[in-house]
Amino acid sequence: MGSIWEYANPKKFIATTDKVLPWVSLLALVALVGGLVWGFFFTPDDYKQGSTVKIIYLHVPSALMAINVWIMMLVASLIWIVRRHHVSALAAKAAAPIGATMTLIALITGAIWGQPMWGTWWEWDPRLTSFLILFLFYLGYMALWSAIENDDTAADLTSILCLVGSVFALLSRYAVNFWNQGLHQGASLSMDKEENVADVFYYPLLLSIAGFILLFIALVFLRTQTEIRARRMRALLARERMS
Amino acid sequence: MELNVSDLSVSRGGIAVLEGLSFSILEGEALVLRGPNGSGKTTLLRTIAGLQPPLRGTIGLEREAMAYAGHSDGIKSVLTVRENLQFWADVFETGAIDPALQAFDLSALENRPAGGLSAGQKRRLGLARMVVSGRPVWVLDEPTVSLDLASVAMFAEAVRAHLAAGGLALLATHIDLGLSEARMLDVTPFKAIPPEIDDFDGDFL
Amino acid sequence: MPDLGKYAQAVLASYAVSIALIVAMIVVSILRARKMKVQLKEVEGRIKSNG
Amino acid sequence: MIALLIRDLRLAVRAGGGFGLGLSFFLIVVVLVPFGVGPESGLLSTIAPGILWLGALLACLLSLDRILALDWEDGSLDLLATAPLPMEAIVSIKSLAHWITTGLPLVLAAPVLGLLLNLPDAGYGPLVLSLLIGTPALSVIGTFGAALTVGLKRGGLLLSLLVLPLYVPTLIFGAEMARRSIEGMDATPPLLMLAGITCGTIALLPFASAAVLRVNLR
Repeated sequence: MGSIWEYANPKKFIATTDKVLPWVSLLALVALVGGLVWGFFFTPDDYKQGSTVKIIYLHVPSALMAINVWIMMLVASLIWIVRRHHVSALAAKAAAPIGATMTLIALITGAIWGQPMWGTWWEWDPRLTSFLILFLFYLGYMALWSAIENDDTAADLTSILCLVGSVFALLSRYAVNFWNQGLHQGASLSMDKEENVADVFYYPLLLSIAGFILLFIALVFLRTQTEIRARRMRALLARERMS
Repeated sequence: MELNVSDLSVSRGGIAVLEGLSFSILEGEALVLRGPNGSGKTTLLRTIAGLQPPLRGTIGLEREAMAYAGHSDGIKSVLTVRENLQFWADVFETGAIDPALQAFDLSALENRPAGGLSAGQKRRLGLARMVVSGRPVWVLDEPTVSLDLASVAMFAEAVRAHLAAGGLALLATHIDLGLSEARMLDVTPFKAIPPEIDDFDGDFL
Repeated sequence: MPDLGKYAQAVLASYAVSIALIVAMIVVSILRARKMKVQLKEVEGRIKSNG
Repeated sequence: MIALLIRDLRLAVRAGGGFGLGLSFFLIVVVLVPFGVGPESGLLSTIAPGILWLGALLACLLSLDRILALDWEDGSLDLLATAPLPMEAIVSIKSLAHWITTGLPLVLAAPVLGLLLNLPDAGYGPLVLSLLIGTPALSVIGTFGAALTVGLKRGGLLLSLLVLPLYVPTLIFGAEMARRSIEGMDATPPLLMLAGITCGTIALLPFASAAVLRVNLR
């Protein structure tokens, strides 16, 4: 199969992902629909939360993805800085909008879910607020990509921003906890990765998490292909202008 | 002290512009790069001056040996001529600036804010900065643009003095420099051949 | 349809919004992919013909 | 190195706007708050530390793009790049110059403006201290943002979008320190965190800013 760096060649990347994409998308569809339907229709209400517990099948996976997509972008940026593979920089660029949407979903579902308990539509809960900050980082990252014409410079600057941004995102995560600690007791259901729910909720949740992950992989393959083609078109047009 | 460049290729915006360039400049020699606008002269000079990494090939001397002068002279119009020059003298840690001021007869304008200088005077201040930098290799990009004849002659004089003192000069221009004895090098034959369209790898071309 | 009790409105709202965002993301990605494929073919054709 | 600092300070003073810009903006923001929030002094004094910190932060933000943009336009950034100074030093000196021309005056003006918002007496010392420790971090982070957007035409808006999220930890710990001391709580944890952030950014961020500038100079 050769080393993974083989896939850094844009042409080969497109060829391979074209083969894999239909399967991943199908799997994603099955897992996603399966997880949500199972969770929505076939799980009982929580004794304390009532039916709002059904929001868990959207909120937890999207929160999970919001963080992991940024980590993926961080890794892709590091690969770009170290090994200068265009595909990894473009993969990071392709992943950003997906991560931003996931963060948005996590925010909205988190706010709606908390509404009955907190009585307000938005509560400055440390976790929700850190997702809000993460969303701002996504916006900044995407804005920087679109602000720079030259592809190489854009890849360099955005990857450095991603590195610095990650450190500050962690700092903000801690600072927000510190800032709101005294005022408000955390949400009753811990929203972090490890779930402390009964099995009956647990398996549909795993399925929908798998669905979200597969969806992300399919979309990032598709969008990276688009970025590669866009990049190639710009290069061809630049070459045309030069000759 | 000599600068030899071997098989250098430079890129602009990720696309190779010039490739396979090899030349060497001996002590006391000046080399003038000729070529139409956009042929990559500026990119080449910036690469040799160390402002950007070369795509391929080697440059004989380190960045510390180069004094670069681009199109704009980096003159602060609010500061006076003396302050501008003194700043560069302190940065390059070379001695007093008076010899340089005399060499370009700027002593009279010493305390005038640099903003009030004419194009020719500004260019002379830029050249005085090169002298003050004490660097052996002068890398000059279009040095005589917007200069009247007297200033061009004076510029040529300054370059000759620098060469006589054992320095080297690499200039890019497409108008007359008044440096008849300098060697010429036309960059057009070194234009980079655009890579094959189907070769998808590399820079997406 | 399970009995969602008094939180029905909240649960349905969050499902609706999330599914809408996911579908929008997928549709936008697919449209952009198709458009780019076409544009690239057109540019490549033009360059190869008079290249 | 010192020559660059002196030159930048002289430029800021002589070109005007250096000192005055940040200060007047800070004054205006603080004066506007009561118009928006109402003159009721009880309310004002509770939000005073936050408003003062936010005003200082925005005043810093306002003058960020001037740090590198002026040198970029007249070409002296290229010349500095070929000078014996390492790029990291140039960037740090620029942040220091920005802090002296903008950060420091804010720290001095904050107590005076605290009167306008009838900041409780217990708040003055900690507020000044927190600003003194926090504003250098604002300048260093701001220089990183300025380096990112130096080549862009309309970089100003993008600069704030990039820099404001990075300012969140400093703002939280700075304002928290002032607020806790007003409420008589122990203010050392936020103080230590604030100092940690400032030292961390001063030590590490110049490398990122220098790398960004080298990319932009290509």
